[in-house]
Amino acid sequence: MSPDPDLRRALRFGLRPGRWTVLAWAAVAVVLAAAPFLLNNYQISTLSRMLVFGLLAISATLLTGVTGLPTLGQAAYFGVGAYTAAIVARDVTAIGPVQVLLAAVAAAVVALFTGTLATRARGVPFLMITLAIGEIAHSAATSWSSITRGSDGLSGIPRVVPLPGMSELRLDGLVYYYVLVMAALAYLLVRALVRSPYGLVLRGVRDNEARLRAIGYPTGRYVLAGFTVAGGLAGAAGALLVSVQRFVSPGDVGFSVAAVALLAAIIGGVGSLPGAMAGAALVVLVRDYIGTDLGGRGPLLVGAMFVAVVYLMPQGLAGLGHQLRRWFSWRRRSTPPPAGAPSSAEPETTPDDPQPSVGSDRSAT
Amino acid sequence: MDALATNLVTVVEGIAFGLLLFTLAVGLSLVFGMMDVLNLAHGTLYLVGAYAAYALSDGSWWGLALAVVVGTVAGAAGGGLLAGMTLPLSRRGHLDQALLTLGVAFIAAELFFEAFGHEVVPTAPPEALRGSVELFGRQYPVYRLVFIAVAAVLALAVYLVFERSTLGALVRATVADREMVHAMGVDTRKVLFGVFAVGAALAAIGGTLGAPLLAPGPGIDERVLVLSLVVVVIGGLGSVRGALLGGLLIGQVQTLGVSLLPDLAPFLLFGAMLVVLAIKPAGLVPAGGRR
Amino acid sequence: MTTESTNAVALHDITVRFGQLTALAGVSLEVPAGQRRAIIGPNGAGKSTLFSVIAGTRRPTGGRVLVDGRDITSLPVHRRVDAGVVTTFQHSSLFLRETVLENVLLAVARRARVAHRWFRPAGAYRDLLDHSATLLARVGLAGREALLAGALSHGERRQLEVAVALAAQPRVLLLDEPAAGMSPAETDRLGQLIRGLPADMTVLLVEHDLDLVFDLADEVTVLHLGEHLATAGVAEIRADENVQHAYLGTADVDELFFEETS
Amino acid sequence: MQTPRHLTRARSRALPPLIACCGLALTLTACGGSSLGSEGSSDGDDGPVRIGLLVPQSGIYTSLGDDMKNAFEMYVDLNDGQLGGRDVEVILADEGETADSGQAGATKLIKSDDVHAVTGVVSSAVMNAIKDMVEDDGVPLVGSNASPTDLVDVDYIWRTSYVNDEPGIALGEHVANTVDGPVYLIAADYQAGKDEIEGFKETFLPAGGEVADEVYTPFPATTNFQPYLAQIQSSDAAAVFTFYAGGAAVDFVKQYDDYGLAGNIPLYAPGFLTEGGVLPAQGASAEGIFTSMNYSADLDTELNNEFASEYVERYDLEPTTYAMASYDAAAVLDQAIAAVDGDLTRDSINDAIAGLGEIDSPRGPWRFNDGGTPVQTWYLREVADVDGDLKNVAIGELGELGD
Repeated sequence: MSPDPDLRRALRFGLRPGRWTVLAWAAVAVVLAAAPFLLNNYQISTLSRMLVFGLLAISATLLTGVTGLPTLGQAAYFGVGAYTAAIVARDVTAIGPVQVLLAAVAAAVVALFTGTLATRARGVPFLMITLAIGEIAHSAATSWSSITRGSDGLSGIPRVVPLPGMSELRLDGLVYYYVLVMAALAYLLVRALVRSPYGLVLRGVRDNEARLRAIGYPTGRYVLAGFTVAGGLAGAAGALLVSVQRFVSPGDVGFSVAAVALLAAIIGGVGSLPGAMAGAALVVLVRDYIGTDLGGRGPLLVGAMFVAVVYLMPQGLAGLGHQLRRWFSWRRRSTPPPAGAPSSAEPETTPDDPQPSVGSDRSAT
Repeated sequence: MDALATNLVTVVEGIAFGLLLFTLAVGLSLVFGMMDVLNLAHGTLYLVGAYAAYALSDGSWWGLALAVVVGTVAGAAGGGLLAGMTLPLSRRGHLDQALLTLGVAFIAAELFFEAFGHEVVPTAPPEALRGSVELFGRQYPVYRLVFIAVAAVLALAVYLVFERSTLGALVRATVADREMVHAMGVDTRKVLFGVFAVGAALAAIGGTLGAPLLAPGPGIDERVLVLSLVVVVIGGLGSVRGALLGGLLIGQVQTLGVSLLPDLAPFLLFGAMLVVLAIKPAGLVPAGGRR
Repeated sequence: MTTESTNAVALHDITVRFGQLTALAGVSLEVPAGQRRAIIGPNGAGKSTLFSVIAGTRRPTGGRVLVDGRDITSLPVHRRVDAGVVTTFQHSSLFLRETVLENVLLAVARRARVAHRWFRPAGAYRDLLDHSATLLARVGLAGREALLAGALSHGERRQLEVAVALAAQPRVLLLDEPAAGMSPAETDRLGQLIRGLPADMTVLLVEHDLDLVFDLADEVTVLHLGEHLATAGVAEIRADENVQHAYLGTADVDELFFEETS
Repeated sequence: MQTPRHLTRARSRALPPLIACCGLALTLTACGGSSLGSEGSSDGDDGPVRIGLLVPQSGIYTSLGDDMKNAFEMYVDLNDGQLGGRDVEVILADEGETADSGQAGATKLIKSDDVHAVTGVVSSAVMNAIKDMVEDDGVPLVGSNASPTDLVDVDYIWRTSYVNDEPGIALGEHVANTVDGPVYLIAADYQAGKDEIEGFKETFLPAGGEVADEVYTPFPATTNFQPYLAQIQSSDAAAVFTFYAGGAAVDFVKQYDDYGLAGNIPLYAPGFLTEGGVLPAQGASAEGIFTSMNYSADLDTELNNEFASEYVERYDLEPTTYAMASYDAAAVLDQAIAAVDGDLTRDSINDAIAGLGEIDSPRGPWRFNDGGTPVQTWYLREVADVDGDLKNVAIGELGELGD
């Protein structure tokens, strides 16, 4: 019984992307590349902001979706990254990638320290510890005015220089390209991580940490490493925010940013990277782009969007495909399957995992 | 002696604030501990009670009584509505519940500010309870003393109902193992709706009585939610005694702690929570539960 | 008597108390390397508790646990796996949202020291995939690699449990009621599998299916009310008065053991 | 072999990127203009002059935003829809509560709506967030409230309100002369609070004043001031100087009365403590509080009586310093646009503003100093009961500041 010739089919993310997926991503690439030629300065800076918050949502997804640890603290590392990048930009160098690197390292170090406490807990205590880390970071950003210039924020940040020797980017379209390249790079790194053996271990933590320990894994260390990587990613997103808006204030470290990151991950479909990017784009579009024109109705619209997504898209944006396909297949068969027909043995597990619940996971047994 | 008197008054203030936190948090703790529903619209329920107080209590006793009744009924109705909305999500974990309830909180907050304006509104206590009285050589508002008494009675009542009565036993059993209670022929859905409504009504009463302490306005629903979550997690999920202990502890941290360590003030609330969670991740008085 | 070092597993005076309830009262046990030892006893005898003490999921109130002469009483679960002690779970505990192949691959990757690799895709490790597939074939799950573990039937989940445990390359394998809920055909296959395990692997088996026990075990240990009642070969245990008394109380002994084995 | 379950999902996992890209494609088709071209240019067209009004319409500063919106629109309305003889299109954007929302609104006004000038801005954090963009794009910004002390040497930013530390500076000397004994300083722990306290000390200490203690309370977390008030009582303070606004101001003033400090320890503060909507919420507790402000609704000048009565008639509210400053911003734009001869561009408007002399205003005459902030008279006010209603009553002048 020689094993099946190509076992990669038996891996969740093993397969080469199919024809459809390649086509879809090519289309996205074309649209994103053409955007600056078609959008005015305001829209293109909103698009850049979407990419920044998309990256932050991916850092939240890495913890919430992949490792099964919902977090409300990514804004803290986002803020550490943003302030680091701002200070580096003002006093050290205007070269973007250096800022992003230093910001990611600083955020990762902070994540490592705070993670040692946070990753000892799971479920609600973990969520609350990350909330506490976020709020303490917010208070620190407000009161250490010698470093962060307090509640009025840090301004006077020079324009970003993409590579040594190049001139600073004056046009919003060019800043957008810089952010697009950096975001794409980070996205591919995370995508590789999710597909790697390490990604499989993180998914093992989400599914059944006890069993993972019982086959020899020191799960604490793997979770802490994941927490640190997610922190570094959020820090990198913070550096890109500084390149886009050339300003950072304690508001960028607050609870509202942490909530946006977590909610974008949920709207996108927990655990799905493209979903997180799409979710962040949707939240930024509604909050910043549409909200500003509604004369104060912004939060009302955002609230309505949340309620709509929960009921209409149970598996989020990522699950939309699965839902539509099932809806089409049901209609094509016109008559519903005869009552007696054995429904497939498999229980209805969604393509991108039922939600990890913050408390104990009762769905396993 | 002088410094001692000051601190004593601050301790009394801590008790008043602690009891207010208890009435807010106990509802969230029971709903979360029992129904396993993460209700981020809990702060909005406080606004229901507080705005009822603002709209109806015109300084007379009747005004206050009316406000309490309307606040309670509106709160219970709000709780029932939230229970109904979150029921279809019970299979889908906390994240979807958080997304839904936060959406409801955003919508409700905007409707309130549309109706009552974005200003902080004056919520004066009834005429008879205004003014201050001598306490440890300091002036202390009469209303807060009355609030301590009323809130203490409320806390006792909630404690007796949930920890000592048969109804309480049924509720605590549902917290421990909903399937088993269901198997014993109890319609747990009614129990869950009941607890959600009672929890919400408690938060609304907290709003009506606590409005002079924590006036309703923009941003207050988020503050109440965060404070309630801190108290619930410190006290222990799904336990009434935990909510009481957690509330009183945080009440002191936010008053005595702040007056003794003023420059650490911004970090005290969450610092205290981190310390407790580091020592006892399940909270001070963890309910049995299947956690 | 076998000297200390050749014993795969040695328990010295193991006591476990839950408040007033004493689950294990001073149990001592020695299992030589490579032996197939079954542990039987009526419900509540402390079998599962004994397993959890060896596996490390429960810390004993008193006494010591030695594997290959080394004291592992205070070692955490994952360090015991490095020492070769691997357990399966009574209620199957798997990674339900990953595929069957990935369930095994997780254990294989840990042994192959590649679990921390974060850049190359899991699919690139062809040898590990093949090894996992081979293990699955041995437990009878050939062809089910791509299914989500959550989609398996109860019996198939028990088979996957064993496969995952074997993937961790144990030297001491603890099987906690592996045949529970299996069909007769699956139980037979399990028997063949256990029989086919390498000679140097020590196997501890908790099982209520006495046919399987007596068929496989070199020696049988009987626990009763938390005490070590007896350890002997299959024949002596079947004839032992105390064992029958423990299982049946004072009832007639005949119908317990003498039904015809077809 | 059973078809593997997750294979069928490969196709459906393709859909989220597809959805994202058709969404983007849709937004692209809906608009033109390139972000790679030259900076936005609003030169030379002779259509209506577009003014961007960036004021909060959601969040904790909404009531200030409403005051500023009302007063600006009132001025334009009284000028039958014109500024400087040209038709006006006022484009509103929600500043919101955070630097993010403020920057998003400003970016939309400047880069998408291509406005000639911007006015409004309540929060200092938003002012800091947008100042680089305003200066680089060269858009005249006539700010009518936010005014951080470190906003200096800017060419396109003007403020018709004040500088954040001026209310404190105005009170320093007066308090030193009238209070014999140490003064307790307490303020909200954010930049504006620090600015006010530093400003107050700048004139209070040289005049011989003595500070009992200086304490900052966490913002916005503090709603319970009892611990701080207890510290004040146990100190030997003869008076208190404080800075709070909005909800915190209501809590502080009410608790100052509840815990028995009102009436025993006189309270001095920048006018924001009792300005506008917070006063009714504070009720009787606010009586007797002394505040410094560049305006008071009851100033007895011909221009103010006209302005105040018109404002009360339209909006049934007393005009506040926020409304007055926004009304003056409209006046500045009115005079500047009238002074422009030839093409109406961002730069020509900005130069005209620089050239303005004295501007008559409900607060009395004032002019811009070379830092772009007003040189104006400051008034001492006291909260008093004026036939049943509590009002900030002007009881004296605190001299001229800003020169």
